[in-house]
Amino acid sequence: MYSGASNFVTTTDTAFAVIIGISMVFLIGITATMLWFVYRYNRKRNPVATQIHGSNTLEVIWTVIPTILVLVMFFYGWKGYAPMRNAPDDAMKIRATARMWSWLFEYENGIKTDTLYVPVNKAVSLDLISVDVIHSLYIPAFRVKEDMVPGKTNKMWFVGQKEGAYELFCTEYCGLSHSYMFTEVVVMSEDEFAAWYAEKSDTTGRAAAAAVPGTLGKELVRQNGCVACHSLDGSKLIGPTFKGLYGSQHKVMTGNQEREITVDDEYIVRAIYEPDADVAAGYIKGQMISYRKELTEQDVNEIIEFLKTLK
Amino acid sequence: MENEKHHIVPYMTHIMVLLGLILLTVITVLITSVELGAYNTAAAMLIASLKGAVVLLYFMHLKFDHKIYWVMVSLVIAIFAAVIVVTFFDYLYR
Amino acid sequence: METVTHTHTADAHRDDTASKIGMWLFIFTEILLFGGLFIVYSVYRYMNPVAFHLAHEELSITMGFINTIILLVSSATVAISISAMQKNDRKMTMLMLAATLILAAVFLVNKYFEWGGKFEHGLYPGSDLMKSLSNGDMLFFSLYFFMTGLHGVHIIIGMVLLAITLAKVRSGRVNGGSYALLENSGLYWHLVDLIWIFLFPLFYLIH
Amino acid sequence: MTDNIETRHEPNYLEYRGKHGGILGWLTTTDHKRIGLLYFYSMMTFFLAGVVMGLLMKYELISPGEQIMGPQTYNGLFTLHGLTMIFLFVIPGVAAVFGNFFLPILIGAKDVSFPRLNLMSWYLYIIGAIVVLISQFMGDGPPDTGWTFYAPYSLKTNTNVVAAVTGAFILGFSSILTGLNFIVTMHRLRAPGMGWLRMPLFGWALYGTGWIQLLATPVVGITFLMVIAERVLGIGFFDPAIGGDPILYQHLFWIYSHPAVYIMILPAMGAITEIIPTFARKTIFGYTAIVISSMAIAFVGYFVWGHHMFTSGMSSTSRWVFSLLTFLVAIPSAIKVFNWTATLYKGSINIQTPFLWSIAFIFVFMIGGFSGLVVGSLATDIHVHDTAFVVAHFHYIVFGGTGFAFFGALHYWYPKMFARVYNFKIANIGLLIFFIGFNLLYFPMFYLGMLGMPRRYYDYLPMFHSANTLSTIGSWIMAAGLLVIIINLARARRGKGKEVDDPWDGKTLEWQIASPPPVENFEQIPVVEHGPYEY
Ligand code: HEA
Ligand code: HEA
Ligand code: HEC
Ligand code: CUA
Ligand SMILES: [Cu+2]
Repeated sequence: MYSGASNFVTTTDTAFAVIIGISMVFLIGITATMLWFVYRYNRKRNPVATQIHGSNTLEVIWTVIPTILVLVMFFYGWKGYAPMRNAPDDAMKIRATARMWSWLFEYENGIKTDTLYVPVNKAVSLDLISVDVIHSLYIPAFRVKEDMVPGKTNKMWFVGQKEGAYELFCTEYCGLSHSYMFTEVVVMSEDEFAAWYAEKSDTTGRAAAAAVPGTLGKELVRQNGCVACHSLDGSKLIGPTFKGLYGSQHKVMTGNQEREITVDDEYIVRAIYEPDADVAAGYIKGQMISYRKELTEQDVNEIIEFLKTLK
Repeated sequence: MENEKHHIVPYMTHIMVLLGLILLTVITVLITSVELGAYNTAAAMLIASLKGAVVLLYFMHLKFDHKIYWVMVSLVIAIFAAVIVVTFFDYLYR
Repeated sequence: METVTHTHTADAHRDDTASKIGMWLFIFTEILLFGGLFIVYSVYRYMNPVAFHLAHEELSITMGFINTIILLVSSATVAISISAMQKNDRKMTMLMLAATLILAAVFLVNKYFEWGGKFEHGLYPGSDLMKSLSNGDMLFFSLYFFMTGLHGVHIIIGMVLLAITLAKVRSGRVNGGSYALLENSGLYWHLVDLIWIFLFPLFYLIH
Repeated sequence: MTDNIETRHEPNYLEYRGKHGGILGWLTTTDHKRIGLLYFYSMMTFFLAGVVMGLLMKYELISPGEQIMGPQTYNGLFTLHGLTMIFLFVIPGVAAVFGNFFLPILIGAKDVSFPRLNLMSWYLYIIGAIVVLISQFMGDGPPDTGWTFYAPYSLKTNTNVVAAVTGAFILGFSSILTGLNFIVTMHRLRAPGMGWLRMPLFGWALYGTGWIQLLATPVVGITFLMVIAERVLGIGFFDPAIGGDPILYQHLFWIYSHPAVYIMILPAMGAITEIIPTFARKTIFGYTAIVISSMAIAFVGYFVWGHHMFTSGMSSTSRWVFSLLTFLVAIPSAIKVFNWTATLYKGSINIQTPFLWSIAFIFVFMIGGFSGLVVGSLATDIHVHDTAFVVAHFHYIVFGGTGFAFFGALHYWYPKMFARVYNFKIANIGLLIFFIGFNLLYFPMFYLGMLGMPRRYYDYLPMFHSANTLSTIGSWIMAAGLLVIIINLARARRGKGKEVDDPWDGKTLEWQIASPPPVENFEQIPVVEHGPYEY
């Protein structure tokens, strides 16, 4: 409590303290009263009960006082929540995309990562997008959470106030690997962040990496969460393993027809852009969502290069 | 209520009510062809509610039955209306 | 409320008031069953006003109007049949019930042609045309088929109820002294009418 | 009340032979008492199945990584566990078992208004349950959506959602018909002299419940039909890819499912309200206040559903409106707690097993309720929504509330229902173990939720390890307690006379007749001259 990791921690934790505090008073008070009555007015100690039918005064008192108290609770809850709705105008904008079961964060200049890096003491505003089912972005240390609903852009903002790495969970049930859909928020000092940002934006490093076939593809596969469904070591997950995929032959369902294909460049492009067109035998249609928006043809080529390396 | 005397509604009342309902239907159709902006929908729903009320009161005998039925029907409709209103707190202010 | 209870009637095997209250309560659940759909409808119409307006032009006001009148008349005939029964006029009761059943059948035939027309154009749930529609249109027709379909199912249930009643009036088991079944089937039938009163402007008369 | 103590020569409902004897006699019965027992046995079966699923889940969560099952199994398990517990256990719950058995007796009637409809409700319940079970074995495997069936996941998953949803739909109908039956019964069949304000409070609770069942259940019924239509016919309602709004699904689902939590708790509160005066040997404190609070819960409960959707992307306006209304719905519950406590004041308290269950109920219900306030407030719910905190909240209030009241009522009415006496000492020991296990099982989940552990997690980070282990151990202790309780009840010995007819000196009508009750309940319909709890 009160870790101060984000600007919302104090207000939220105050609301917790108020509600739990009032509740504790009542819980202990009522339990103690009850036990006292049970002891004091036990059959042995009080053989004859006094019949009391009620008291309007008491009814009014114990209606009005709790009403006031819950209004106080409501107020603290609302006060902690209200600022969460409106991000300041100068907030740094990041697009957060969720899919089964990975995260992708895009910065304004197009940098993409699967871990959220943010500078300390700077307002960050996230556009929350989902491409398949509902997910929910939750950073416990920051006390923020908002669902990512397909077809709708929700928003969230916060100021990371302490450097460090914090867990980021998906808290809306989204299928098989829901519990593995987590990543981290890394809050960095301004300098660190600037350096990281510059390094990421620097395309020369990228060019160098491209010299070794598959490096970029590997990065893309990791970043886009392919590995959530496709293993690299031959084990069967939701989708077929990538190991030995390139060049292999197997059956697919095209529409209602089964046919035999060889996995070549063309097939892979199709598999990534129109996953439902050919469905690998033994796997389920509709699980993989098209990456047409996320991956350029260039990217797909890099991925193919990478797949070739997985013998 | 055990010996609730049964009010027998004359045939003529039913026929007059029917004519009234048909008239209201014609009016709704006509109103749609007039340009009233947002009021078109409001008018259509208002007339529909009026028709509904007439059916409830006369055809379904609410007017003549024990008033407990009337109370129950009104409560149900009120709750349903309130649910719609509360739902729209979301959609109106998104 | 006090007056609703009266002398104890546990072993009286007939408690008409109980079945009437029961019928009303059941009608309430039916109202809320459709109520859920009305919520969906109003939300989507609010979100897609233009699409709903355009899509509704596919529907024929004349058809809807005729069906509305049919249902209104059938409601009146049921109401009259109850009055007739109270006056112990069995013939009139049967006549009016038969008229209601015929009107209901006509309603269904109309509906059949209306839906049939859509189906011929390739517009039916799950069709390729349906899938290719824009979002708002898709919602409109989904709701149209679902709501009028569900209403149709209620028409059929109502017809079954009325037919049973008619048979019992004929055999004399429903008579001037005991006509709870007639009253209750009548209530159900009015409910079916009541729902249509709202469906009509919502689907056919969008402005 | 009128002294028409039993008539021994009349056959009781257990030995009565109508047209059919044996099993068939039970399956074709229209006797409300037998139907109550039919519900009781089927419900206990489902409950124990649900409990085993809970234990398996807890075992899986004992430490990070895979223990005994894969994620798909776990996901299917919590879905089935939720479905079973909610739709097959707590929603019919106290109302279907004890309501059926005792409502007519409490109001001095021979049966409910529509006995055959009553039997039909039970059949619908069983059919619904079977369809839900079928979903586990047919199609492409057990549904894995959670009991909430949120779109669009429920539209996309390849598991057998349609069957599960159909089952839930049928169960809804069963629930509606039970509610309808009870309402009419209370309108029509109260004994002469029993005005509305002389009706036992259990009746009032069932009256409120009945109205919720009638008005809320159809909404989820139609929603489920839409999900089926969308999956089977491919027409669009909730899939955003074709214009639908997944949040609207959530609205519709919770328009039912929030009031549904009051379907679960109101009869439970009603049962507690019967038990407390009997053991305090004192009239209930604030009869009218309790009546009003029951109706207020039923009424306000319709308008707070949005508190399940605070993070869904609903408008800010509805978020605060729903939060405010949520706080208001807590007040009637508070009134009840205060009145129960006040009833003990200057009583002459007879500490027996059912009473101890009631005290335990009030305690865990308060914890559940107070955690409800935490999740009802905006800022705090943003933090704990969809975490273990919520799981703790609803187990405290659903299991702690309804479950405890169910067992309390069972111990209270057991002698009346079966004319058997159980061992009080063992029953109390069972309760103690159960109570300790319960708190050890669920309390750590509050902590886990505050730390940020999401719910419906098959696996978790090491930081959540120790509390989870503690919780798993709690589940074993609790299981031991339940075992003691059940075995003790099953081994109860046959009792006679006062020992089973009126073991607690109760004043309501069920204690005026023989145990087990005769087929017709009352040879002569009693005439009621005063309120239900006159000592
Ligand atoms: C029996 C069932 C039951 C009952 C009675 C309640 C009662 C309440 N519930 Fe609970 N709830 C559930 C079952 C129930 N709930 C379930 C199953 C879920 C999860 C569904 C899912 O997602 O799967 C849930 C989830 C849930 C949420 C959503 C959480 C989330 O997903 O983020 C919320 C939010 O507001 C909430 C609030 C409340 C409140 C305010 C009450 C109130 O009615 C409680 C009132 C009681 C008290 C307050 C205690 C007694 C009072 C006193 C001792 C007097 C002193 C009081 C004051 C000072 C106020 N509940
Ligand atoms: C009445 C409702 C009810 C009840 C009683 C329970 C009871 C239990 N639940 Fe329940 N639970 C729900 C309703 C309920 N649950 C709901 C609605 C959900 C949400 C589902 C969703 O997310 O969709 C849920 C989810 C849920 C989860 C969260 C899943 C997740 O989010 O990852 C967990 C985790 O541990 C859990 C555990 C348990 C346990 C251990 C029990 C305990 O009952 C177990 C304790 C054990 C015993 C009490 C006794 C065992 C006894 C025996 C084995 C003896 C047998 C004897 C004879 C046959 C004679 N439940
Ligand atoms: C949500 C899970 C999921 C994710 C994420 C995912 N896939 Fe898939 N993928 C599948 C499934 C299931 C199949 C098999 C069914 C099919 O062909 O559509 C599949 C099939 C494929 C195939 C065809 C394999 C074959 O043997 O026919 C390729 C190639 C592929 N995916 C590449 C990718 C790439 C590249 C990414 C990331 C950019 C990715 N996938 C992300 C689930 C996923
Ligand atoms: Cu994504 Cu859970
Ligand atoms: Cu709720």
